[in-house]
Amino acid sequence: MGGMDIGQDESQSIVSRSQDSGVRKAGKIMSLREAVAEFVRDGDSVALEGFTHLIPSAAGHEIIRQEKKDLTLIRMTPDLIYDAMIGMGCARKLIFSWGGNPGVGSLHRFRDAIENGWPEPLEIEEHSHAGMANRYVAGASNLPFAVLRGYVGTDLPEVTSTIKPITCPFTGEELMAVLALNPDVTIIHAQQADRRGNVALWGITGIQKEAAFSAKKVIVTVEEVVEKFEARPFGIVLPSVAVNAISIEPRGAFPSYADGYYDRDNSFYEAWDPISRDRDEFRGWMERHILGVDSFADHLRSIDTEEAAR
Amino acid sequence: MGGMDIGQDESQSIVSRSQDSGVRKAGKIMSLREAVAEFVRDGDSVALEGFTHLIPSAAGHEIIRQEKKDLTLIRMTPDLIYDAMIGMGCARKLIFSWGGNPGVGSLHRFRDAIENGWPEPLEIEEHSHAGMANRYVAGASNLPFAVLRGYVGTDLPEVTSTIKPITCPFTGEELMAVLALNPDVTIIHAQQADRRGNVALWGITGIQKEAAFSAKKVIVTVEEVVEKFEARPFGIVLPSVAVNAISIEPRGAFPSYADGYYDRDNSFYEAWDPISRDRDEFRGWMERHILGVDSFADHLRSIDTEEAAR
Amino acid sequence: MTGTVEKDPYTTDEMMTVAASRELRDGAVCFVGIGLPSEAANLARATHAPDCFLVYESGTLGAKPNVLPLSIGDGVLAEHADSVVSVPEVFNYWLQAGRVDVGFLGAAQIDRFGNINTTVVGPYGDPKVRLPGAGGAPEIAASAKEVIVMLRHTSRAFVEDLAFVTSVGYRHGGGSRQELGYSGGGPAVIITDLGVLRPDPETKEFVLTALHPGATVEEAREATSWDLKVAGEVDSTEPPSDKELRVLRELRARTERARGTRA
Amino acid sequence: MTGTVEKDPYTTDEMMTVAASRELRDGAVCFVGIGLPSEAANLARATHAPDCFLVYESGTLGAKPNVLPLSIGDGVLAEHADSVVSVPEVFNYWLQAGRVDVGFLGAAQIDRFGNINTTVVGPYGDPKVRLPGAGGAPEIAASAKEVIVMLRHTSRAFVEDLAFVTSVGYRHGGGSRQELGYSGGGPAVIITDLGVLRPDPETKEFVLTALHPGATVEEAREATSWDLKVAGEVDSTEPPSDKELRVLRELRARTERARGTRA
Repeated sequence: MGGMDIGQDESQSIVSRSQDSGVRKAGKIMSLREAVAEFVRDGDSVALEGFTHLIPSAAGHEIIRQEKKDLTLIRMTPDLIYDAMIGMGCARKLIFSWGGNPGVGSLHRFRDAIENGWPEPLEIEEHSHAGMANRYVAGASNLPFAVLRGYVGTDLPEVTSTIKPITCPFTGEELMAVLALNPDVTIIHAQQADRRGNVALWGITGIQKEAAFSAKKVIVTVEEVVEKFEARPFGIVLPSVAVNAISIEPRGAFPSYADGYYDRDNSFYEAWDPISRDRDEFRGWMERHILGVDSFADHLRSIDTEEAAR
Repeated sequence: MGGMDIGQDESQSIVSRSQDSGVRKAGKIMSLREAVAEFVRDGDSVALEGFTHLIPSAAGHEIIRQEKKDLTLIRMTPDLIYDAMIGMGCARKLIFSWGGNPGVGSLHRFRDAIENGWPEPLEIEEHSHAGMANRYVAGASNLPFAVLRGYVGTDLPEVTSTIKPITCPFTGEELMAVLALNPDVTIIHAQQADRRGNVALWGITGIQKEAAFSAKKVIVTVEEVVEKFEARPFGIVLPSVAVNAISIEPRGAFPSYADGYYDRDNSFYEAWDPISRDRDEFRGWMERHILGVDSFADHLRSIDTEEAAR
Repeated sequence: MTGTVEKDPYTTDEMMTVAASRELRDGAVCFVGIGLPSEAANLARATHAPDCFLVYESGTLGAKPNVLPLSIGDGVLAEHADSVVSVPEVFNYWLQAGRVDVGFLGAAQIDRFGNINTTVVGPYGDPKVRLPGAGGAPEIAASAKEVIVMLRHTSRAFVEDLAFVTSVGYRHGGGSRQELGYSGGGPAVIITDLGVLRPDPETKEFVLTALHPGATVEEAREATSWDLKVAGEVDSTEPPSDKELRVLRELRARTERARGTRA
Repeated sequence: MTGTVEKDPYTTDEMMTVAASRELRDGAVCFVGIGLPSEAANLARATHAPDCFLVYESGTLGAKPNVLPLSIGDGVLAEHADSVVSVPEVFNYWLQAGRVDVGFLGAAQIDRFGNINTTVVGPYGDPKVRLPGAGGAPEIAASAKEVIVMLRHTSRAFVEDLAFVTSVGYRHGGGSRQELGYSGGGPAVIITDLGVLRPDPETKEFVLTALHPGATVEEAREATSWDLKVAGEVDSTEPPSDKELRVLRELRARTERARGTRA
């Protein structure tokens, strides 16, 4: 059932499920290969979040390289990384609210999986952004559900079983409840970690805090480790006790943005359209640039080399 | 019913209730006297929030000076300002979660009102901090209720009608629902406003954002108006469209803290104990230092003068 | 550069953007998506509505982008914003709370009552075309005080029956939307590349009320799968002014330059 | 300063604080209130538990105050904190989510099963003494993995029947707490000025398991309104070490100096 069985679990504490001893270990720095090998298991529900900013691309690649299977992939905006993971057969199910190549068009691997069952059938569970956001909030709060004003009159409740009506016990009003999300693993990309394992994000921080707090295990890739965080407008910090593993992956959000480090590489988003449109072309590209390299740094070099050779 | 009738209201939008035209006016700078006169009416539900930091004392005094009546006072931690307002007969009802003089002892006016009905009977509605915080969250979200894991097995649901059981539509689990809070007016104290009417708070920001967003009208007192906000760790900004009035009240949170401006005046908290213990002593002090002055600035001078004369 | 300025020709997309921008009142709180809505809102902000308060669903409040964002997560949205908050906060404390005056929506399909499909063409379980899905649209449709819909006028888009109701307009027309309990008023206007449609006050069916220069009623009827109602008097949209065109094109040029240096 | 150091006398409050601080394991996430719990937690942080992660209900996470806070909103809590969040977030994402290993509670009244009253003495509608109320206590009692209760041992506090149940301990004893569905384990220990009480593993009734130096079983029995059970072997609490006393007193002295300059 992946991440969907929350609330029925006998333990009501999110954190205690992933902790054997009473005292939590703070997040420790390890390679992304180790982190994915240790924390992501076949069949897990996995959320890679980042609302078009700070997309954890390096982690997506590592999951593909380690050929993880039967994952329930959770993400508000499945985009290039989920397109790649779906096309490589990592996913059994997708939980999402908007699946497109932002500013460019369709996600061809996502569409091929849903429309044609290639490379294998993909179960889907779809919500609105507000529904997904509140599902993470409920999960982070250790509640089995969240309530919102939405969905009424749409066809979504008919096709999505994790939306149900609920009545206000005070006013009698009917609203909609959505089941909490508690991924087995959440992976996010952040700008910085400090030596004690705290993690700093700034700019558009989206749903990352809730995605991390709702999960049983948390992996964070970062641009760099610094001695001390600077004050940044609207920055947030995830304390080390809320993080299981930190991996240093410079440019790990490529081709998306990392505020203060780099902007979106729009040409890559545009290039993804022809890369992903054809099954063989896609497969060949994946073999050359993801399966055939050892790390995200090598991936970046390999696409630069191909670009230069043109 | 003051702020408690939310959800039954025909309009479901918090904001539209307080707005006649479709387009919102941004917060404008006015004197605190004008702001309280314009926005606080007898019988209103009023939340003055600030979780022991940035307590809106100046605004509490102004409400006393304007002899507002029959208020439903809402505050997680009714402390010196609510003790004064209750003792002066402003309140018909108190909605709260912890009523004490923090670090010193009892709130004598609060106790006298509840234990002896002086100066008039005080209806109370009490919650835990978690319950109050989630009531504000629900109010800010335009939901009629919030859900939490709490209260079960305690005597609070027996005495507080705004706590009721609710069943998860997915898991069948029973949890507790609390009725949303939507004060007629919320007043907070912040460090700064800018010329466009945005408001900046930093340090411990507590429940102020939710208290403001849950209200129909929002008054903010500030230490000063600045050209531009600096980046502050964990600072928040309330955009001007979410604020109705801004009043400049330097030291307006005295005797509490205003991070970056002043620390708590602990001696005043200690002095409040004898001032408030006796009804006549209290009344006399209020006449000298609040009713008998024109502004909070005059109040501060008057207590300094009395202090110096000792 | 010369003394006299010739009236520039303009594209139908430019006309759509300009027409949408004119719908925005100054000071309005606008919930904006990427693409044409973002162009329209920023054009309004640069012309007649400098105090338009732009909210993007990624959590930027009072965004003031000097170039058009490439996506909802673009740093230009955060850079000069009055505040940046989390995604739950923007949906709960802003949109659901009724703080949004105007929301923009696009559509793959729309029906005569302004209900919208962005989910699927064909059966849900066996789709002909799988579309991106709901995104922020259902709650914009539910809670924004009014909604501006922008889409190109084609008979594939303006359909008799939606394959899937992703976002609610006036539902079955008449008072049927009100039964759902939403605080938002519903779609106030549909702006296409041919003209402008507004709802009949009673039936809530969308009626062609204006045509852009050069477009005809016949074209609009042909591009609509249902029997399109036409107002007794059809207005003619004022073409883009020199200023509107200049500001829009400068905005696009700035955006292109910025994109160029980024790749 | 001289070669030999005499054992200082210490107060019963100091003994309580030291005994509580020893309960904290290094690395534990502690939800701390103002007063004795804050002293105990910061003493632990300055001695055997430097990586104790202190959470105050005002939203400071990983607080590292160099002086004791005067109240929950004290700037010293935010100053060196790893993060500062809103009150809803600290209660929902930290306490309710089960991230807190140890919570501290005080009490006006406590019963043999560790249930706590901080609301009222006398009838609720016609109180003899109106107490401050619940604050953060009910959810600490519900959700912290374990709870440490600190209060002075008097027969007015250790009562047969609570006037009001504000926070749940082991309810009616035995397995009756589990029926409530809380994730927290309940009160692990009650530390008083006389000694230490721990719950019987089966009945969950609190039993006197240790006495502080100088205190007697008889004193503890007299200061308890119910028939206090005493362990077969009652330990004697190790008196405060020189280091514990020195660090605690330095902390208090720093705090006094800081208060002095503030008023």
